[in-house]
Amino acid sequence: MKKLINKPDDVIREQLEGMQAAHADLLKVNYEPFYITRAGGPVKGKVALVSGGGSGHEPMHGGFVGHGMLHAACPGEVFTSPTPDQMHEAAKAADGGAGVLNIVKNYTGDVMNFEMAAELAMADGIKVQNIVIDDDIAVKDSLYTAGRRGVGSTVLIEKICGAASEKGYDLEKLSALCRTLNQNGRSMGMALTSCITPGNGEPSFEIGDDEMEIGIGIHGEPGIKRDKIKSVDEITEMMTVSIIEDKPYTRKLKEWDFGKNEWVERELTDEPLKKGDKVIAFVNSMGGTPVSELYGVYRKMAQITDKFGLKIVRNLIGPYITSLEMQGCSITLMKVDDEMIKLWDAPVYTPGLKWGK
Amino acid sequence: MKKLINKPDDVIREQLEGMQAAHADLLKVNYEPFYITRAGGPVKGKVALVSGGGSGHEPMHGGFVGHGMLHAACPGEVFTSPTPDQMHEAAKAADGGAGVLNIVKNYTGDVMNFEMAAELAMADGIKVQNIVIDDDIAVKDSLYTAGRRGVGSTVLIEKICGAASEKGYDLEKLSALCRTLNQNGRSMGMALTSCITPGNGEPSFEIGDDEMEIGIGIHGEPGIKRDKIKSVDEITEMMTVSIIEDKPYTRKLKEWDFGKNEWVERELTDEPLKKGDKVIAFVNSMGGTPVSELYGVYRKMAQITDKFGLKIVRNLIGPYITSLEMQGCSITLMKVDDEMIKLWDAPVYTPGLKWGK
Amino acid sequence: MLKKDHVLSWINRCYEVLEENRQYLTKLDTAIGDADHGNNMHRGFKKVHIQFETLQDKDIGAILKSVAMTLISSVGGASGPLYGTFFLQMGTKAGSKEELSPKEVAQIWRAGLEGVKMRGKAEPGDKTMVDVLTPVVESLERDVEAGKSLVEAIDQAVEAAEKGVQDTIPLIARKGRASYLGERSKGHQDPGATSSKLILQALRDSLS
Amino acid sequence: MLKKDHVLSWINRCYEVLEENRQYLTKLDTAIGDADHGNNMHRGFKKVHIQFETLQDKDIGAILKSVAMTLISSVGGASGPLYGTFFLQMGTKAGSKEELSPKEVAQIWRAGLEGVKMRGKAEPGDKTMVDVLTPVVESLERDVEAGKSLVEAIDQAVEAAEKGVQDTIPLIARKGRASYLGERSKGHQDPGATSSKLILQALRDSLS
Ligand SMILES: Nc1ncnc2c1ncn2[C@@H]1O[C@H](COP(=O)(O)OP(=O)(O)O)[C@@H](O)[C@H]1O
Ligand SMILES: Nc1ncnc2c1ncn2[C@@H]1O[C@H](COP(=O)(O)OP(=O)(O)O)[C@@H](O)[C@H]1O
Ligand SMILES: [Mg+2]
Ligand SMILES: [Mg+2]
Ligand SMILES: [Mg+2]
Ligand SMILES: [Mg+2]
Repeated sequence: MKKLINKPDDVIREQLEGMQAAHADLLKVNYEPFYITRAGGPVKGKVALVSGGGSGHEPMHGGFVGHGMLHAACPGEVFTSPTPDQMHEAAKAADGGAGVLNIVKNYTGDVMNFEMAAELAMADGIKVQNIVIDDDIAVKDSLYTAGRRGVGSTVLIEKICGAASEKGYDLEKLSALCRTLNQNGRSMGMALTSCITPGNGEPSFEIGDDEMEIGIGIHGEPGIKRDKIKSVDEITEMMTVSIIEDKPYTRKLKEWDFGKNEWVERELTDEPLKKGDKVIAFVNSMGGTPVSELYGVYRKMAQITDKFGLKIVRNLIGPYITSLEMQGCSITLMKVDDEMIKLWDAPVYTPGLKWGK
Repeated sequence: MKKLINKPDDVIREQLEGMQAAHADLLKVNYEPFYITRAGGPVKGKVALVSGGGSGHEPMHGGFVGHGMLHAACPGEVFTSPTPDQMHEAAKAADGGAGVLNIVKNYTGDVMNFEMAAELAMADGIKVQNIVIDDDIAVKDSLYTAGRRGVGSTVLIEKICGAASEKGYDLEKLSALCRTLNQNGRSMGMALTSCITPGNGEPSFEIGDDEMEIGIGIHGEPGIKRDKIKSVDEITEMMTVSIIEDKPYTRKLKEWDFGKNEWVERELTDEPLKKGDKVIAFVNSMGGTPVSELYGVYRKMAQITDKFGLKIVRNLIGPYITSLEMQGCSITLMKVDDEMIKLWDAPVYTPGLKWGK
Repeated sequence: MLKKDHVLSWINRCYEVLEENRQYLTKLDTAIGDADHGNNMHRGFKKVHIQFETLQDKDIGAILKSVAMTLISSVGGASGPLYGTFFLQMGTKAGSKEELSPKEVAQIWRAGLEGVKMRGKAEPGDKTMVDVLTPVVESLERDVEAGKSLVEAIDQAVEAAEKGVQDTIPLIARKGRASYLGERSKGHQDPGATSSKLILQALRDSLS
Repeated sequence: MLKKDHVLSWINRCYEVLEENRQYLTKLDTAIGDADHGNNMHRGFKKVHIQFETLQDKDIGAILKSVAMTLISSVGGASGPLYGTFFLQMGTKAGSKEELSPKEVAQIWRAGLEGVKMRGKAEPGDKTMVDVLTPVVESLERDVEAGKSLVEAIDQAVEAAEKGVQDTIPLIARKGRASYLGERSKGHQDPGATSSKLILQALRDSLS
């Protein structure tokens, strides 16, 4: 296992200590249990945006805590959902009186743990909503699976909703924005190599020297199919066209109903991208792929979106939602309107994403 | 070879096309010969900051073209210095009438090519200075070697000098700042894996599963010694202490003498860091190491600089000067004064580095 | 009768068994999941083990609820809330008893199973722990109804669990991470089903 | 006499030889450099090859200078300016001749060598191309002085080049990238010395 670490059991804590040492101006790490909040304490009167998930996807989520993005993040063990008590403590620490929006990636563990956490926080009188992100089109149906995974869209959503919170959106409006953005975003990923979790020390899947894995998530889990490595043009075309031609996707997602005071399932249908849509294009490295190769992906992707009549209005290129040191990439296309673009352009000041002031 | 590329011969051009497509608002790519300038054309009355070097180190240098940093960059073939004609054209395109400062990393090829380029530009009546960056303490002497390599300091220097150019420093003052920053910076790198250049398709060096290479540069060349992989604490301690305890380093570097109108060798001595010094700490990924592990490095590094009485006033953590997909990291410590800190904090708006506005 | 001491030694045995099988479970999760199930379960029961002293003075219900809370706050992933709910419902059903009749043992397992199904929405055949817990509970209920001793009933249930584990192999996963693999999940044994079997075996061990 | 046509076929032969030895040179550069020397030289002479037509009407000096400019603007790295300067100085020394006497051939090689040394500041023993070019020039000078024919003199020089290449193996590099390796550069053959030998061999080939 080739990693810059000490003992595998200490990895999370020590890396958090490093973050704390490096970014004391931006964030504050709590160690028992693990969560990260903004350095300045809760932001009065603004909805607190909280996210979390397994570690190993850095900079997501901890690196997105700061002005214009998250108010708190809960890191779990590597590739393992954090626990309700972390999320509950984080919600309490981040709540500025206007409630908490949990951004939850759609994995069985994350969804269940965040539900329990929301219940605990609501028992404390904090207003909480959970919005589940499920944008990975590699997962085809939701009837015979746990549903589409939450991947690349999460980063874009955390940025845009973060700006909306700064702008004063209330919990309901922010939840609606978050839900719409999730419905507007579609992603697909692939890997050239497997990653190795510190706990196991061995590749999460075996893969030949001339093979790639298509439709992977972000947890070192095998994808939906194995193939011979192709050229970046072929790979990018396959992914981009899959995203663009993805059919309407219908599934049920749980949200809290503040009227009925219980979890309800909302049936939602994501409509495909269509000619003339404005999109944010996000080309992401799985961690081990250098940015130079991402530009190779971007080049082909832009040619294809062009051909389909999509208009890329903004982009993000780099390692933002990773799988440890895995080589590979993902593409996310998210339809946006003018308000969303304005929110995207708004200042953000976090360890992982910075612009404006 | 596991890479997201098409034909190896087309890699540079295609990745530049990708950059152009992604960042048309920030930069303009010229293809015959290859160079990158700011989208807005030359900046009138400001010294043009130009750099360049082999490709494979992205985002450096092309990703650092933009407001507050470089005015132009010349990408060579992978790990191969660009040619004088590229640099000459880039200087002509970037010159805003106040002259050109070439930031040259100390490699035999880069130095010779940039010298020839400066001569060509001067023949056109453009005022040009070359400042050579040599901060890699893994190279011990300059008498029996080509001298210390230019590595991590380059990134920090491009940022700080970029801000100084915006602020209106003239060529002489900017050259002096650049020279001082180079003398103030020290770096060291290590690798866990070798990278593979697209042209060769095979690892640049063989390395065992339990081995690491210490004192590597950024070109997939072997380092100064091979060792068993150690813990991140041990590796970081070794690198940080080496940097801090590095002895005064004396060597001659060529600069243009505008009085004598010829190249002269300046003997320069870099003084070691000392207690109380303010430093910018830069923990860099060689490309394949995820940011999470860099935080593990940062943690230990900060403990050690603390013990030595150095004060880290700013930091940079991430993949900024890379060796394709190599796993490994480097540490740079650069002594700075208040003016330099102000320049560091000044707005920068490039594909690879962004803050302020 | 299942005495409080049995419950305590069961919990302790769970820790031992999950420590022994940490790598085995993780390996199963590598094939069709994200390679952490053994680590997750081990982390949780190690925490339980460390706090073991604090369980001594509690009644059976409180012991099980306390185990549940520890699992919930330390396991994470899917198995954390699921096993957390499992022990929570068991504890709630057990109440402040100091010993349980065979019938009550069957009842608390039923409560645990229903909790898991409520939380995770999995049905038998989805290739999850429910594929072990369901035949186990049915076997227990059948045997205590038929008047068998607790040990006999649990021996039978262990056999049902073993069969349940084997039966997950040909299934296509429809819940949890393995479901992403679709057809490719066939031919692999479910890690959570396997840990459920181990937890039952630990109960059996605590009785001899 | 070295006729203009010989020079043209030399340049063409350089391209062929460097194409054949591309991987070999890169492999040598992998051991003690950055694994690009073969690719660099090949890229440069391929460009020369593509523009070959444009050389036809030129005199020897202009041909060599034109090759120099192409190498400078396409090779990059250390070898680009070095071989660029080498051919530039050769061309300057040759002037607008249509053929060169053996003595003049030795003179242009001397001019090329001095250009390389001026540009790169390497001395014999530093483990660079200078370790081949120096004995080659000395051998040429000795033999043409002694009145040997051009072919005889170059045959001798090829032997000196081969020896020069071998002699780089035990050296510790003190210039260029290999110098970073210090002691570890021992035992490896210098890539640039090897390409210098190939360029001389190409000249020999063009005469037969
Ligand atoms: N919805 C569900 N209902 C019941 N059991 C489930 C469900 N989803 C997953 N599981 C069980 O959880 C196990 C995986 O647990 P674990 O690996 O610890 O969590 P994660 O999948 O979050 O990594 C699976 O093998 C399966 O038995
Ligand atoms: N200062 C120098 N003087 C003469 N030859 C040199 C010098 N530095 C390097 N060389 C030659 O250049 C060769 C390497 O060329 P190449 O690999 O193309 O360039 P780079 O080292 O920039 O990658 C070395 O093998 C050596 O023979
Ligand atoms: Mg998991
Ligand atoms: Mg090179
Ligand atoms: Mg798992
Ligand atoms: Mg080389």
